[in-house]
Amino acid sequence: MEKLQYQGHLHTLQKELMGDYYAELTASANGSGLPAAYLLIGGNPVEILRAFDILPVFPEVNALQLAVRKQSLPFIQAAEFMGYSSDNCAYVKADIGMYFGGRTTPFATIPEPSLLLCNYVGCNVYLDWFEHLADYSRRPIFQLDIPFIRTASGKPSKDDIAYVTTQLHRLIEQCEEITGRKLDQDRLREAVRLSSETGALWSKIKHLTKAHPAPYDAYFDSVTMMAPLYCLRGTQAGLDFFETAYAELQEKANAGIGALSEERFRYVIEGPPPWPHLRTFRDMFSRWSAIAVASTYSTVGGLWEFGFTHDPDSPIESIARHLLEWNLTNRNFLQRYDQIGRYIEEWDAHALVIHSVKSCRLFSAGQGDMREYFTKRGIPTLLVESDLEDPRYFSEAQMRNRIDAFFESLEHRSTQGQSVTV
Amino acid sequence: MITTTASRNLEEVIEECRTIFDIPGIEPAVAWKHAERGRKLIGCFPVYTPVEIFHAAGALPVGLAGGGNRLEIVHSDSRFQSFVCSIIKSTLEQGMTGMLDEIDGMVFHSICDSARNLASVYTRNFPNTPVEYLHYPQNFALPEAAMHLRSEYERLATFAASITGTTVTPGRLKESLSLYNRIRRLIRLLYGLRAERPHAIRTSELYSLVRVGNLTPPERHAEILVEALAAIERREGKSRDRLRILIVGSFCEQPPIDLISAVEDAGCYVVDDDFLIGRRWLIGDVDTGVSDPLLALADGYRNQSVASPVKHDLRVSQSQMLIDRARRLNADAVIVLCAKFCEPALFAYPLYRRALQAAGIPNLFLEFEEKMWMFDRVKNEIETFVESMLFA
Amino acid sequence: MIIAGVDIGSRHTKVVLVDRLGNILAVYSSRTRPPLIDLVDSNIENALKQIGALRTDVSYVATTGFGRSSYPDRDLQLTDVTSAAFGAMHAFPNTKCVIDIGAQSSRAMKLAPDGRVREFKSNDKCAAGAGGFVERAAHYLEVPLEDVGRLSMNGNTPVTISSVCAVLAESEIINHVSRGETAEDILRGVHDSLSERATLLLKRIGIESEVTLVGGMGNQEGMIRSLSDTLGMPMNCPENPEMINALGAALLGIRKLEKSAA
Amino acid sequence: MKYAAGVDVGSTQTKCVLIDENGKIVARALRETGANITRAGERGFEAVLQAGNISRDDVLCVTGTGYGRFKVEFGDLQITEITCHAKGASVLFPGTSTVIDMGGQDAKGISIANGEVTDFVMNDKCAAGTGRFLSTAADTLGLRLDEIGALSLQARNPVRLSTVCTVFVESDIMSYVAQGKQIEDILGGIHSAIAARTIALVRRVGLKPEYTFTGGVSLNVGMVKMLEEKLGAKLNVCEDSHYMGAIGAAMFALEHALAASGS
Ligand SMILES: Nc1ncnc2c1ncn2[C@@H]1O[C@H](COP(=O)(O)OP(=O)(O)O)[C@@H](O)[C@H]1O
Ligand SMILES: Nc1ncnc2c1ncn2[C@@H]1O[C@H](COP(=O)(O)OP(=O)(O)O)[C@@H](O)[C@H]1O
Ligand code: SF4
Ligand code: SF4
Ligand code: SF4
Repeated sequence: MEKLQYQGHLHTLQKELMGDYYAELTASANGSGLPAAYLLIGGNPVEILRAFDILPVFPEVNALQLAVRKQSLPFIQAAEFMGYSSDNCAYVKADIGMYFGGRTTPFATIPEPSLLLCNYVGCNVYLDWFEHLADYSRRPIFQLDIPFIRTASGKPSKDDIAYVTTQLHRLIEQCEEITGRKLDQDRLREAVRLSSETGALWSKIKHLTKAHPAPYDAYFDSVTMMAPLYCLRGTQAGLDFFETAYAELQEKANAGIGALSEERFRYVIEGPPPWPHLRTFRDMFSRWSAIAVASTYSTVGGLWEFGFTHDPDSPIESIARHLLEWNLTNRNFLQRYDQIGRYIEEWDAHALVIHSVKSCRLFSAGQGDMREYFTKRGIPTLLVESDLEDPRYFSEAQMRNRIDAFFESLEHRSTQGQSVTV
Repeated sequence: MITTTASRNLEEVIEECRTIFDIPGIEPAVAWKHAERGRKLIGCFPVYTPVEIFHAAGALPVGLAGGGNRLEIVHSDSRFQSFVCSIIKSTLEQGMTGMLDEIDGMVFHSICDSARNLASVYTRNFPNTPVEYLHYPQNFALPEAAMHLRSEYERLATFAASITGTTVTPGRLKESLSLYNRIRRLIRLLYGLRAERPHAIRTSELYSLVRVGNLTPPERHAEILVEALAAIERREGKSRDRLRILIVGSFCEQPPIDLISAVEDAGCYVVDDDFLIGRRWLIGDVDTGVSDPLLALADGYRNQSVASPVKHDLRVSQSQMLIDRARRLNADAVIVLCAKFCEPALFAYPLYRRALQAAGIPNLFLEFEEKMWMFDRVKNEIETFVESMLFA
Repeated sequence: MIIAGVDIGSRHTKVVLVDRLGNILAVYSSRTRPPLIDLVDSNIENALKQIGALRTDVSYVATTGFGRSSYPDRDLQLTDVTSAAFGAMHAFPNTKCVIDIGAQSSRAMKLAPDGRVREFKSNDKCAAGAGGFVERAAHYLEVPLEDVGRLSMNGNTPVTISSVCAVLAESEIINHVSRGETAEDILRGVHDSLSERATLLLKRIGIESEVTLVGGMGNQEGMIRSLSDTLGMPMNCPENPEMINALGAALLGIRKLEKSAA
Repeated sequence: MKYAAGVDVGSTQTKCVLIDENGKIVARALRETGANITRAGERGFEAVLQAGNISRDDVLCVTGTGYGRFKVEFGDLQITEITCHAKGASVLFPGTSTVIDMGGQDAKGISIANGEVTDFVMNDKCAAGTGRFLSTAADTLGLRLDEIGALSLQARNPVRLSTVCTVFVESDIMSYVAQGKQIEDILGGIHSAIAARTIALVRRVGLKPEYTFTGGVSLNVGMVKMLEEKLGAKLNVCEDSHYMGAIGAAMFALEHALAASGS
């Protein structure tokens, strides 16, 4: 049994960087910093904002920070008093509760938005969320309409790309209006270049967990790297972080050091983590010496490991492709099955764990079918339910029971000679 | 099917409608298909589908509306979790129990995350049924949005043609547009009539007249509507002093018809609603005098469609539209009747509520499920609400 | 002339007899059991017996509660929200908000000055916020229901119960017991959690002082304490709080009688 | 003679079983779990020792299972009840492919092959549609738990329930009572609703005969009948079905003890 969790230099560095980022938010809130734009993680054209020196604010990141610190509930309830349902996405409720609570959090004061950039990539809740924020804040909103991947090829159509590119140009016009400055093409190219290098490193990091043992947990440790990936993408600081992270993790991989002292089970995990109970949840796996070698959640902002890079030579079009094609949220459910299938095969995993969250129907609705699909293909699959933001939907005893039973059955199968463990 | 339209009274017309749609499956549409060789059915998931395109390709667009409260969910709740609305599960259940076997193509749209994932799950579970997924624009300010939707519609036309073998020519499409324009006009007339003289037609009756269009050819639907209008004119009844209620929120999954009746039985007149809003989605006629009817249809979506929680047109405020509607209809109160777990509807409510409170319009929030069977709790709420406005 | 208010609740069926001026003449309550018609008849009889009156002396019957429409001899039927509001207003004329916690459901309402309900909200999701939950907690802790209120008053370090579902909340209670928490602290925790839920309901419609608690849970002093703590304001609670709905029904009955006489 | 024990501390009841070296069941004991889980396991274990008239020292190994397995501090192993039910079922009914377990707070479907769990499902977080539901229903109607099953078999026009939520079923039941429905018909409806829900759940692991029904609800004849009707197949049930988790746990204890002494 093991309760250890890997705490490398990158974890400390991440805390520092995010601290700086939040200080920037507070400065902006106090009127002494950059103007802020709210935008969403899925896909996202943060590079354009960076080119204008507009500070990106991710309400999703704020909401999850509140949850990790176990401070989401009062905000969720505040939103429920306003009429939000207990069945609505709790990220939205926590954020709106926080918005009306003066935008103060233990980590930062969140600035009022100069622009609400609703990058609609698949999640319909995004639309409601930003529409509501626009209604409450009376700030300008830009609806970036990204057609969903709906063709068998999994590729956007020519019309889609043209449509999104047109909109990105309109977005640029709006940013020009807000900042009173023309777009500096070089700055945009530079931001896109930084993003492309960051993405390349992130992709390499993701491939490191193919090693036996895996040098880090592709779920619980990945989330550490995801915040800088969104909040700092397109900046030098962001790129530096990923250089450090890659060096550190690669060294571990080369030295054959695993994230756990023993690695008995390798699994792929689907679905966002239960932020309010992250530690408890992690321990439920570590005590079985089980490690996540890949996770779909870490691809909500972009799917770099399968070959995407931003292109500094055609910045707008590559941003459009990122939004349309190369992030998990704008892809259909069956593409996700393929993605998981690849992880299981190429990352050499034994099992699939689906963490189904009530808040997020984008992720969850239909995961029973996913379970069915993988079980039929002989992949042991476990489906557990809780929530990503609302602490009230986590039942520790039930969760532990299921996870224990699952690994017990994997263990038995392995002793039966059906090679399951490493 | 009865076609003697001489002078049936409204009850008889409604009776015919109810025998057509008040079933867990889609048999009447299947009967239409089998009446002639080569006929095809295209299933349309709510909320809105440009059915004209399918009609122009010679298919019968079948309006899916869930399984009602007699379909038992046995298979599909293994695919969709407990926190997903009922119509998702009942549609899949219909498929898994063979009720949709005669459907030759299915169309889903970008109304919500659950419906979007259903499109994928449906595709996987029924590999022999072609499935299309339609992206509706969300950036209405952008003129290009209509063009993009046009390209979506074109894809749909190709899809329809691949099923029926009949190409959607501009000529054929214009004919279909005229027919559906006419149906929408008739429905608007009925709605207007009810708002003016709610004692002349019960909401459950009006609902039946619209709902029957889900499973009947539009030509026949138009006849039924015409007949109903005439029958209502002949109907006697006197107006009572009752609360005038506007019901919103049930635009996709449909409440059981007995629940709709329960609202009126509690002592109200319903003067407007959102039920089956897709059949009234376009609020004006689509222009058939243009050279590009597909674009005209797409323009209709962009510039002449109802406000709805599954459409995010930032040019207008949804809550303001609601207040305007309530005022225009002289409604005493608004009931927000949402399908359980329907995220778009549930998200609309807080904004509605704020606006209604500011406007001093009493409102009641209720949830339902299509599979609901007992209404005691809901009735209790409605009765209390009515009592709260009547007892002074 | 006697007016009867009958509250056919999910757990108990209560009868209040009043005279034309609204003075309470008799009250009677018994566990709700089928068949309901016989039950209501016999409860009315039992109440009448206390004052030596006959069924024929009863000139008006107003019913409320979930079974309000199953008694055919009623003259008036009301939902329990309306009757609770009138009853509460009668007991405390400055009432602005009412919390009604019954065995299975709880409600919050905001009143207009004339006793009309302006807004109300029921616990639609879960029954963990109602009296039945307390009963089961008492059962687990092996303490009699009558003692719950007193014991909870002695709880100094209340446990937290956060589950949204009554069933899961019960497992939490079990967890607390096995951790060695005392019955006092657990019961206080239960009351706190009920109060919190009631407060959530109230907050949805907007809290205004004075607040009156009605329904059987008002018999538990710990409940009243918890509620005023969570609300941050004192609470009214009438004597025989479980009878308020029946009383409210009877009072509305009088009003109807007067209107039809006029 | 040496022995092994299984202690199944369930959410509602604690079941204990002693088996001898040959795997033969020699004693059983059942106690309400109550509030003190640690004590429940101890009490159950003492009771089963007493029932078999066996000394603690003759018990080689004890496995704790059930929700309270972590509280079986005197035990040597802790195994989830899913694994244990599967084990017990495949020992008592070797042809078992599917186990349907209905306990106090959850219902489970377990698919097994060669005595090992290949897949399992449990009802989602909510305790709707389990033994608790039946207890609540019995309580609401003022009946004893052991009478409702037989009564439900007398239903002629079973009602339809609108919910299998344990919490709200009370109001459904009371509404039917208010409508003057027969108790038998209400009970028939309740059993039918739970059976349907359970089968829908078990379907997820595949409905493969033979079925073995375990857990406390297997004592309810109405539920056995209703499940069989809806499945169109017989269920394996015996007096020990309620003890199945404890039996499986004891089997694991025995295997463990034998392996330890063998090495
Ligand atoms: N004398 C009492 N002491 C303690 N608790 C009581 C007492 N009377 C009632 N209760 C509590 O109040 C609840 C019943 O309230 P009541 O208003 O009678 O419910 P209903 O109207 O739904 O039948 C019970 O669940 C019980 O917990
Ligand atoms: N004699 C009986 N007749 C019918 N049902 C019973 C009987 N005894 C127990 N039960 C049912 O069994 C359930 C307890 O089952 P059990 O498997 O012991 O659950 P757990 O392991 O969660 O405690 C009770 O909730 C009850 O519904
Ligand atoms: S529904 Fe999911 S993707 Fe959408 S905002 Fe909520 S958590 Fe994010
Ligand atoms: S009822 Fe609501 S949640 Fe369900 S499919 Fe329709 S729009 Fe989506
Ligand atoms: S979680 Fe609890 S309250 Fe909700 S449906 Fe399930 S049993 Fe009922």
